[in-house]
Amino acid sequence: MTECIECGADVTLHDDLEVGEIVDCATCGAELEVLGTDPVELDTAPELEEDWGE
Amino acid sequence: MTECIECGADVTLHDDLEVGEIVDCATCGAELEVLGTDPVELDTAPELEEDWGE
Amino acid sequence: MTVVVKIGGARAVNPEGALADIAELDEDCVVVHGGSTAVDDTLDAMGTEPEYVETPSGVVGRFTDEETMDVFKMALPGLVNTDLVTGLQNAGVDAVGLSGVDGGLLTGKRKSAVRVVEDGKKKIRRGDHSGTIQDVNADLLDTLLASGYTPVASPPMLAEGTAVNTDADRAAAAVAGALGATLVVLTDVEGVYADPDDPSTRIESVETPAEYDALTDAAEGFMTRKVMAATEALESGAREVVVASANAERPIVTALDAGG
Amino acid sequence: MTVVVKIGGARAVNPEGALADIAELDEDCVVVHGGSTAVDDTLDAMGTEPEYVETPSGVVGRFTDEETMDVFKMALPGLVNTDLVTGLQNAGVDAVGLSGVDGGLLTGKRKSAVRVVEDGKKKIRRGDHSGTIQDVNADLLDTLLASGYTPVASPPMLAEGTAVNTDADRAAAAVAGALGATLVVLTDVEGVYADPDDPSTRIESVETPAEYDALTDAAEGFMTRKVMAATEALESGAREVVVASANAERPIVTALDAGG
Ligand SMILES: [Zn+2]
Ligand SMILES: [Zn+2]
Repeated sequence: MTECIECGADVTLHDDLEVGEIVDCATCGAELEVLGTDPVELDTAPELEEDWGE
Repeated sequence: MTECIECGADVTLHDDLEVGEIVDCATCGAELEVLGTDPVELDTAPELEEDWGE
Repeated sequence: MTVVVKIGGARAVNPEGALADIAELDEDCVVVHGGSTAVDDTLDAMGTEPEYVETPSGVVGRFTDEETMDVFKMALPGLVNTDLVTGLQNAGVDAVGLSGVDGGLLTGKRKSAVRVVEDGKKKIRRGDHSGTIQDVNADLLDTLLASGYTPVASPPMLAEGTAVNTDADRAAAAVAGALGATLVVLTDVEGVYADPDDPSTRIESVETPAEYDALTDAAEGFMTRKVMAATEALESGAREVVVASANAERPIVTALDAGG
Repeated sequence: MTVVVKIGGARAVNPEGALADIAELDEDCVVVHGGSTAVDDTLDAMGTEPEYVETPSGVVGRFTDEETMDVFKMALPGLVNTDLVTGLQNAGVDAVGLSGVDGGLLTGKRKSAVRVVEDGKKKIRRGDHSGTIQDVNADLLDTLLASGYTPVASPPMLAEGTAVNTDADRAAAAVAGALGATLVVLTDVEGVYADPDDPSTRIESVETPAEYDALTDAAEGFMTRKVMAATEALESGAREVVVASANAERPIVTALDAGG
């Protein structure tokens, strides 16, 4: 269990968490990016404009 | 033994002749390019300007 | 009038019809090319797998890490561009190759992080070398055209001081917009069909917003990108956009006749 | 006055001193680069051995078959040129990359067969992609210079309709000759010494036939090619040739001061 950095609520994490993965906070809905897994470190996931092609 | 295409004299060839090799006619001094080895085919080797670098 | 011709960059596609056509055009011409298959072939020759990622909305695109970016430079401004310029020179066109980095031809903002979906998981991938064109150096193209040269341009573009990948169709669109030119997009497919099962419903050109709304509705699969690029070209100032088959005998003249 | 700067193309060599110097030059500048090590590195990444052959008179040179020629296009106008142009753009120089194929910048005759010595045997090797520069399209360079751009040129050259390898030092010499420019050849070695064991005997510039006779006598090993290129440059119309170290803090300004 780790705290949501937006609302402070506990965030449930699955076992095979990967760096770069985005998890949603079930309480406030914030998108959190996994910066590290051992120990788990979360930060607000950046908004990234999606483009239709490169 | 093969004939020199320049002077008609016999040209002595060594065993491990290679395509592209240049052999000299011992009689007239002509440079002969080996175009094929089985059977042996000779032609006058082209003059190629040598350059000092590429 | 200036014509911007977008051609594929695949070596397998024989561009000779297009090259001969360019030689006979009366109009000033700028060629823009891609070369994604050449990038994949070169990666393959080096024993590396190309990496494609899918965005949350389902768009599949190349992930261009630093090593892939080097291969991209080798394949596009290196192999494909040099071969095209050589082919044009042999066809009598005084072509000059340019990448988007040359003279800041194609500049804009870099996107180094992308949201992707892998195995159903949302992820952020960092280290991508891609960008979105915001400015075109039309002066460089005008300078060359005025002296009788035919610019042959391709990605990469220059973003925040780095050469990065950008879509070649969009690059052609940006160039056509900046020059107020007619854009001819040559493709291996025959075009966009209002009814894909009925060849007589091919949409040959778009000149009005209503027409390209119809085109957008009709475009499917990978053609979507070409249509989006066409939209961008028109919105940024291109006179007209024609999407046409590269396989016609005189593909560009045919496209211009159809579009004009 | 125009300055032609020949720089190495090796990625390992940090060209930043030279790039910053170019940004501060008051003179028009054309950059010419090679990139032989980048060709070898790319061949190596593809699992291919570079092939060097020796001519009857003992000159060692690359044998450029068709596959190697493709890699050459990837490495020089692709990777090395794009990186140099990017570096110059970041240094504030509005650089535009060109290969010798662009606009027929470097044209001449092809040499596809070479006499070589292998295992003591004289042989003829066919299929080489190399050539000798006979003409330089100075108009293309003048057009770009007049519009404020800095051309960054490299082999290949265009010979009989084919892109082929040519020596970068000689390319720089031909460009300097065509422009009546001062040629600054930057090298990794410190220069040519009248007495190689005495650093004080460095020959810093050559301006007269007598001086380059002395230089020719002094040059050894691979420096011979640089001296031959310097000779060609002067004979074809270059104002002056300076061979200088790339490792100085301000290599070009230092070279011009020494030469001027
Ligand atoms: Zn929360
Ligand atoms: Zn004989």
